Amino acid sequence: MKNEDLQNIINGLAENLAFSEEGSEFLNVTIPKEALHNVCSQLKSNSDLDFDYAYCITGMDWGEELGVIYHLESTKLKHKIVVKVMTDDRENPTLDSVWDIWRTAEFHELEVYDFFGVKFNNHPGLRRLFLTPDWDGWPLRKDYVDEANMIVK
Amino acid sequence: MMNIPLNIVSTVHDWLFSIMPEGVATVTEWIIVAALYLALFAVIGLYLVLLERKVAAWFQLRLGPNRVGPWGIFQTIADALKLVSKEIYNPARVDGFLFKIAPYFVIVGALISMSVFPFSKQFQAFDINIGIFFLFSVSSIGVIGILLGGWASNNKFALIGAMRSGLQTISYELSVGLSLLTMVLLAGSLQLSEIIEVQRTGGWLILQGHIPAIIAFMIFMIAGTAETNRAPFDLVEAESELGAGFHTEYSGMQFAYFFLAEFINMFIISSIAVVLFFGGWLSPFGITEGITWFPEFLWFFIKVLIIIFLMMWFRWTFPRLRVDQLLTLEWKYLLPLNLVNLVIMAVVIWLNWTF
Amino acid sequence: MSYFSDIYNGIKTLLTGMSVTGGYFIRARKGSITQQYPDNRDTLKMFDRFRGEVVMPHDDHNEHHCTGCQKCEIACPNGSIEIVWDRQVDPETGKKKKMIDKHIYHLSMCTMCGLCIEACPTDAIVWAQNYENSVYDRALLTKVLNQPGSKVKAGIED
Amino acid sequence: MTDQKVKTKMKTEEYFVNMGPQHPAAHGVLRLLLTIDGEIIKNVEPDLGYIHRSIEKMCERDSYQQIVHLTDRMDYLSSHINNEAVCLTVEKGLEIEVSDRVKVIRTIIGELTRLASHQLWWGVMGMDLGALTTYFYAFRDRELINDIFEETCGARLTMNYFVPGGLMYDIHPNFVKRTKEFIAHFKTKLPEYDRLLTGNVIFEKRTKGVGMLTKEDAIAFGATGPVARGSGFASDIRKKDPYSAYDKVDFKEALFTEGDSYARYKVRIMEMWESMSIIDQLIDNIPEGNIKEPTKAVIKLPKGEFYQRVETARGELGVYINSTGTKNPYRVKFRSPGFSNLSVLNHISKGVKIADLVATMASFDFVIPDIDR
Repeated sequence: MKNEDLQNIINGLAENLAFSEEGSEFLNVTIPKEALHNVCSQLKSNSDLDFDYAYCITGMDWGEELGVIYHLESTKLKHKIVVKVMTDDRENPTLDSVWDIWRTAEFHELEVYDFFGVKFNNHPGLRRLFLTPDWDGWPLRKDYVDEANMIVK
Repeated sequence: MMNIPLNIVSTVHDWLFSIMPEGVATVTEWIIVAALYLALFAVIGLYLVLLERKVAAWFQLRLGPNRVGPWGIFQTIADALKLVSKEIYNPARVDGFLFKIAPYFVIVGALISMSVFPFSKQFQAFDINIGIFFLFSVSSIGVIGILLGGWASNNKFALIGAMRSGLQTISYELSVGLSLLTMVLLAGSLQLSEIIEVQRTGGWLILQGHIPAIIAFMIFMIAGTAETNRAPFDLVEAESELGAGFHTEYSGMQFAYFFLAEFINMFIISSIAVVLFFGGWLSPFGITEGITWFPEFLWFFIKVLIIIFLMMWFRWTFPRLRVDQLLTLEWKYLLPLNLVNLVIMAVVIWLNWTF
Repeated sequence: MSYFSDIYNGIKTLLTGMSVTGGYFIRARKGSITQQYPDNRDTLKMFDRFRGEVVMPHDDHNEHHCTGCQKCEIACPNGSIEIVWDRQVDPETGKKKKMIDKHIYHLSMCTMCGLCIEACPTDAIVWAQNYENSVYDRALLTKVLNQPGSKVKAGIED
Repeated sequence: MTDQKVKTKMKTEEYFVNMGPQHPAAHGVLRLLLTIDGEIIKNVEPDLGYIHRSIEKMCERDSYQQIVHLTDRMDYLSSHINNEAVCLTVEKGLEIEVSDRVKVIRTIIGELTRLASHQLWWGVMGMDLGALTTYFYAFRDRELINDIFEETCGARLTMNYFVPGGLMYDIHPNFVKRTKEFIAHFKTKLPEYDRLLTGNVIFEKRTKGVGMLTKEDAIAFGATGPVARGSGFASDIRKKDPYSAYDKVDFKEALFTEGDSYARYKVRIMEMWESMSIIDQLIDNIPEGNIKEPTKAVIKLPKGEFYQRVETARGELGVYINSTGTKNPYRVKFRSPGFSNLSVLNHISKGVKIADLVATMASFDFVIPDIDR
């Protein structure tokens, strides 16, 4: 389905969603942090959107805000969109988890928590997946400094 | 009655009795025989290991050991020396006494049952008239050793391996026993040398008993491989699931005992098959009956090696069975087949359709 | 009934499996693919593009092509090339010119990616095909590629 | 007092076992904390990070050519396809169109890598289930592919041969001859694989009905590749949005619906046949053309986000590059197939025996650096 009619269907789901297409070949939807969970569940349940396959969930540090980028695809209707959500509180960033909508999010959100420190509420088992439990700091943040193993050329 | 070949026996026998009082002489004679069997046991064990590694290599496009000695003959001797010199390490929270005792159970079980086999007319240490029954009962001592080893080494994987081995051996002893029973029915006696006498005139038992004997042989081979924890049934030390199973924590000579005992068990299972199905040391169709210089025990070893090759062939071709499939194979397939086969054999003998 | 049929085709599949390994056992004499490495050392020849180790070829006048432009050092992902250069007076033109002093190559850190050889404008460094690079002392892995007393071939400009 | 004594019947406790980083069935340094009751598994909790090199952090300080060489070390069994993924993303960013020759060569080498990876999987699957001979037959055939790669790219495992804009250097003169010889050889050997393992009744009993994965779970957990195609989820990127020369080749997508380990096994065996037919269609007429489009020494992607999906031997590898126009990318994310496939493991192996878990993991074909990155 073309990006335009995708856009006006999604526009109806919640207010102040920002749409943009520059710099990426998919339709980007930026969702305010509070409306994330219900928009995403509608993205999946709505019959003519039917995004049932979240194929890539990326943690992102845009300088001041931290956030998550969801690449979603519908296996039946064969269209894709990119959902972005941001939070500008860097000390205790929390977003609500979407693992009950797409089960793959459970592991990917653990990875985002491990590297960016974004906590996900009502996530089944939020823990450090890759790094040792007593690792301090969030490695993939831009302001992470570690003289020992970071060779900055 | 111990009958050992070659005329040196009587000279040694008289010499002993002449210089020592009655009781002491017989005891020294036993010790000599025991030492002879221990040496035979060690040599057979070592060279079976080498044979297994060579045969495995030929199956798998490889060369097998060829660096120690020509064609790798001294490879297993080098292994044995290495294992002897290795430190026997007992891990911390291990049940000390049981941990040390376990390997000896396995070795003793294997060694005792070696004594009953008729390698040739005179070369049989212990010709008792309940031969098969004795063999059958001694073979269950090994399981206690494995269970003790698994439990005492205080390692979760070893415990699971030991439990599996207990399960497996107990259920497969049933079909080993029953298939042996079918053949004993045909042979008429439990004494091993008697069984061979029967086969001297009427030809090999597997030919005499035609169809039921062949079925009994197939069941015996399957159950025999399961008895020695080998081939498709090697759940006990399944590399990809339990690491090294019950002998994970053992090292040095203790590991060598477990390792050697497995090969000796294989030798025992194939020699029972040879005695009961293929006429022990009798030459096939009596071709070397007349020639006196041809050593009879050579036939015994040729037949045993053929059966051992068959068991090795199983090992390097089939994947492993799961625990519950192992039990369904035994209780739902082998056992009923065995019982039906027993009845068929009885009917065949009753109507004496045997050849 | 199905009881006997699945015993029958069970045994049939087991026998086909054994026939495959049996076939290999019979042809074992010529079928083995083991390379007896220490014995066949002299006959073992690597392919001509094999990436063994980075070396700097020198012609018979002990001259090489490296002008010290550091393009390879920049291209290397894990810093296994260090160029030590200094300014010397060029005999012909009399001007100050950048001359290569030492081209240090850490074989221990090199991941054989080939980006340095691709980035070199004067083809000064190429792949050597040796495959026995293991040493007992880590210091031996830090090599200086340009031989002592060698200088740039005339006419090579970066 | 007596009925109290009756009530305390035998109580079995669950205990923890480490199918730990050092375990033969782990194919690398994957640690699974198993909660076991006797032999039945209650819960499988993976503990990752033993081979985590944070490739994504390294990419943020590397140039675009240097990122390509890092992806060799991710899924080392499909290293060419990983390199191709990053090259395609960078080419999409620079809007470069590579020549047909490069596209065909990339497809042929990609399919050869897939064959090599499936061969190793087949050997190791047999070994995991107890048949040790399959390993040696699989490696004999895999060596022929390694020789082809060694002759053309110079390395056997971590080949850094694809660069953004084309190939590092042209294929070796007897690349075509060697590939044809290999295809002829392997066409006689693949039926042997079937005779040795596929038909075997013990193998069928060990894999049929083991590790059942439904299509909805596959989509929900994001499982891709042969794991998903075993349960009917048509996730083949070569069909969904074809890249390189996949649109010019016709091949069937290996799709089965049973969803057990045996279905995943059949998917990979059929994929080996399909890869060989793809190579057959392309090997004879490799078009002429220049092998490297001119690119600046220091590649700078324009500002924006670029995403490219590629079908590796294990599933869908996605490369997401967010660039702000400088010579290093602002953020690189590799969507690795193994990571999502691992998340399914816990869901489908509840109440299953250890031997079944090993059979399921063998059919999942994990490569741990691909999971840990």
